[in-house]
Amino acid sequence: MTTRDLVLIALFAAIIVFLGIIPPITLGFIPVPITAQSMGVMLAGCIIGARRGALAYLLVILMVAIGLPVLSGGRGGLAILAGPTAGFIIGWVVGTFVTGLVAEKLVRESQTGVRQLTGFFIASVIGGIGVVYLLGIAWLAFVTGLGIEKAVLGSLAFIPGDLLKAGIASLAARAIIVGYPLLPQRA
Amino acid sequence: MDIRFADCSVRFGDKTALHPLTLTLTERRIGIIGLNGSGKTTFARLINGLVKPSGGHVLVGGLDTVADEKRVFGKAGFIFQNPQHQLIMPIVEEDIAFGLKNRGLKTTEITERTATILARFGISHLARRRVHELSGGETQLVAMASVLVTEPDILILDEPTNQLDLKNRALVASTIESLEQQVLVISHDLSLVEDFERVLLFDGGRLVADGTPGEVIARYRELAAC
Amino acid sequence: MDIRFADCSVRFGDKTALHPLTLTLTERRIGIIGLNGSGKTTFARLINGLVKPSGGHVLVGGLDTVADEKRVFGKAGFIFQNPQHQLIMPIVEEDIAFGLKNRGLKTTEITERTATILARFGISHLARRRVHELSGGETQLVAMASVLVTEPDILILDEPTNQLDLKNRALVASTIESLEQQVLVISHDLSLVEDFERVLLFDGGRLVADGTPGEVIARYRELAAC
Amino acid sequence: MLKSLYVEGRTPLHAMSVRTKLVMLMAASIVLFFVTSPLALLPVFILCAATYFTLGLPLREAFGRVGWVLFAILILALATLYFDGARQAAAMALRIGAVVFLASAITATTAISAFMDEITILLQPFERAGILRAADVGLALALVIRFVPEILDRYANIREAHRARGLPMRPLTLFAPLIIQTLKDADTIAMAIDARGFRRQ
Ligand SMILES: Nc1ncnc2c1ncn2[C@@H]1O[C@H](COP(=O)(O)OP(=O)(O)OP(=O)(O)O)[C@@H](O)[C@H]1O
Ligand SMILES: Nc1ncnc2c1ncn2[C@@H]1O[C@H](COP(=O)(O)OP(=O)(O)OP(=O)(O)O)[C@@H](O)[C@H]1O
Ligand SMILES: O=C(O)CCCC[C@@H]1SC[C@@H]2NC(=O)N[C@@H]21
Ligand SMILES: [Mg+2]
Ligand SMILES: [Mg+2]
Repeated sequence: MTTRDLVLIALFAAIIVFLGIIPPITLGFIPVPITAQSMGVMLAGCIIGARRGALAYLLVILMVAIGLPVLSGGRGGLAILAGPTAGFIIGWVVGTFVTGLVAEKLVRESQTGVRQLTGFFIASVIGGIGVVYLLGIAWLAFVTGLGIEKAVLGSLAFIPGDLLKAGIASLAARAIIVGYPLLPQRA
Repeated sequence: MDIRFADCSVRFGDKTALHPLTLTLTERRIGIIGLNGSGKTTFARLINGLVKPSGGHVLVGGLDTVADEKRVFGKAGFIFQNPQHQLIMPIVEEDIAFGLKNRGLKTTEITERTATILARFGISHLARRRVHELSGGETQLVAMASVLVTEPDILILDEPTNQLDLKNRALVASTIESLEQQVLVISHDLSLVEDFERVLLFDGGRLVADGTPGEVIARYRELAAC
Repeated sequence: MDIRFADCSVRFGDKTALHPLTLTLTERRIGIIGLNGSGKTTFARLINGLVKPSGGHVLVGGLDTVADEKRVFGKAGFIFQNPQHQLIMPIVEEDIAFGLKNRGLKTTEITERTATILARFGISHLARRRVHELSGGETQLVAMASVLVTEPDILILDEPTNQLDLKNRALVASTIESLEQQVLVISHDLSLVEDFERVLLFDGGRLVADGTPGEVIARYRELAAC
Repeated sequence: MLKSLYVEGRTPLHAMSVRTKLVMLMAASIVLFFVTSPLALLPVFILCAATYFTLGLPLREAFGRVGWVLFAILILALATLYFDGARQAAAMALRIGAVVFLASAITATTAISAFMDEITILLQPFERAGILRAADVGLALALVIRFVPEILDRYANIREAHRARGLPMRPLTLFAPLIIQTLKDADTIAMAIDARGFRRQ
């Protein structure tokens, strides 16, 4: 890993921490908040790519583990990594990796804006929603004993917000590939 | 346009960045000088409402920067100390057009006005360039174009010749000279303000000299020598 | 220490930032001037291996900046054009100590050398301050301390008086004067290099003048006037 | 939150080893998770808050450092109150509040370089297994802590640029330049790390 990759990973982790400053929205029927930090999954994957993006999230998880309150609402500590949202948090890492892989496949610098946007949106939905929900819901259902049905139904509440995040992230990623392309230089 | 400070002061937490000040500025070319941290940027930001007075009022062309915030923003354009922080869209011409789009102009008019301002600054060749790849001098000119395209009555420039070579300095200086607007310039580069009508000297958050460039610059040199 | 450029050139993509150059620098005080984008920073970065030659070689005290990369980093310290990016630990004293820790020194020695260098620069009161809250002048001094603590033989400063007021400029200038090291200074602030032994002028990636400050600065003024 | 950096002092927390403090923090965050009674959580909360506020920070700064987080906890608590009732809300607020104060107290009494050293040691097994370079992880961690405040400043700057130019604040036009400007620094920071020889083998 080059020093530049190391710095990009750290700076993106700092952006994820920054997203955590936006207060989370708590829902009554499911012990998982709506948080801006899940947008970081889409941003990281689409902007710095699969490997560096996933490492940025791992760095954030390390900070959570040693007790730094870097999750939304000032939460942190090992307990969270055993709590009801842990599946989503692990999902962030895998989801970023998948978002990055899909984006690296679909998006080229030479494409038109619309194609790039579509590519980023598809990548964000597959990695940032599909993969994250898969791991998040599975953990929530089986480990907290909520049951798969309730977990799936409850998670539907995240869909509108997450689609909006995918939209914003795609537009931002497109602006960045125009203004400061990083994705093509894979790590 | 009249810029009036009425017993205006600024505090950040328990630090006083600007002590109470009463002053009227009407001249077309005003220089602002002083040591690092003396309050120059704070003073200038009061004028377009980016900083709100902790006490007193600031009136720009009769409008209060607090009560009429929205209209004051349109009157006074501001070029930041680090203008690369001011460019928001990734491509030069998109950034310049952005300010206009938002005023609800038609696409043809936006294109036309963007092209005109780029030509006027002699930077038409930069239209499709990435904002983040511009050199220091280019960034300064693009920031000026992106602010002036919205036609403010007052233009405030915070250290516009930072990092620029002699040639670009001369270019920025002559561009400033050619503006019809009222212009305020903050600078450590004293040659930039030596032909101005009025120069203000700040020290420790206080206005300590106010007059012609000759006398105020001499005063500043004394102050810096201690 | 001898710095030798042997037919050295630099290209970025299809852009030539530095045309082939052969030159030996031995003087203790060397100034580098030129227009924006003329290649000053690129030239200076070659010396400590931050930029690698696309053709030819650079030898610092006999060491090749490519083949002996690791040892050259230790010989030549570099202060960046924007030194706030150079301070990478959150607290001043940690940042200074970090360079030493990497060299495997003992804790007591690290503490001692950190304290000594802070005292020498007159900034002991900044030891526990957050790097990100320093003013421009303070940042410049801390960056110098953090590089000099590792005792390089050569110090390269890229526009060290940027954004500084007259007083801080004088402070940086006198700090530079007091250094025993060989010093190279890149600057648009010509007064900083006018007492140096040798000044180099770059234009469009070429060395176009090389000699005493008087003649080279005069040449630069001509160039900038076109 | 990450702003809560070291303050000089001679409290017991300052004297404690980094490892003890980390273990304490991890233990607290796990144990408190299983405590659901507000009455049991209250004394822990008071103890943690008292520890934090007696570190020698001026009160204003002490509040400033945790202000955002306290605000977020308040919102969280109000939501919990609405959905799950007072008992749950109180337990939640006390639990997170206690950990936040403890974490802030620990970050305020531990130099970042000490943190890094400890993490480098803890990660040694991974290094031996050839999975990662422990020193890199420490460096990355320090970089995050160094640059979060910078990102906050930059965000404030971009908001100001919007206001000064009379532009509406949209997530896209706020985030995109924020990310570009932040990542653009990566080149210079990386160069500085190499120039200062921080990653020599
Ligand atoms: N947002 C802020 N919060 C707290 N303190 C501030 C803030 N902005 C400015 N200050 C402080 O107010 C004082 C005046 O700052 P200002 O930026 O106006 O100085 P300046 O004269 O423009 O300096 P320079 O020449 O270095 O740009 C300084 O001490 C500065 O640290
Ligand atoms: N990493 C890079 N990639 C591509 N081009 C570069 C890179 N670094 C520098 N350049 C280009 O090389 C030329 C010389 O740049 P350099 O930074 O050396 O100029 P300079 O003399 O230091 O200018 P200034 O006075 O503005 O700092 C410029 O045209 C610049 O755009
Ligand atoms: O902060 C945490 O403890 C983790 C929260 C996980 C929230 C998940 S991520 C996907 C989905 N979208 C949201 O906005 N929230 C959930
Ligand atoms: Mg200023
Ligand atoms: Mg340069």
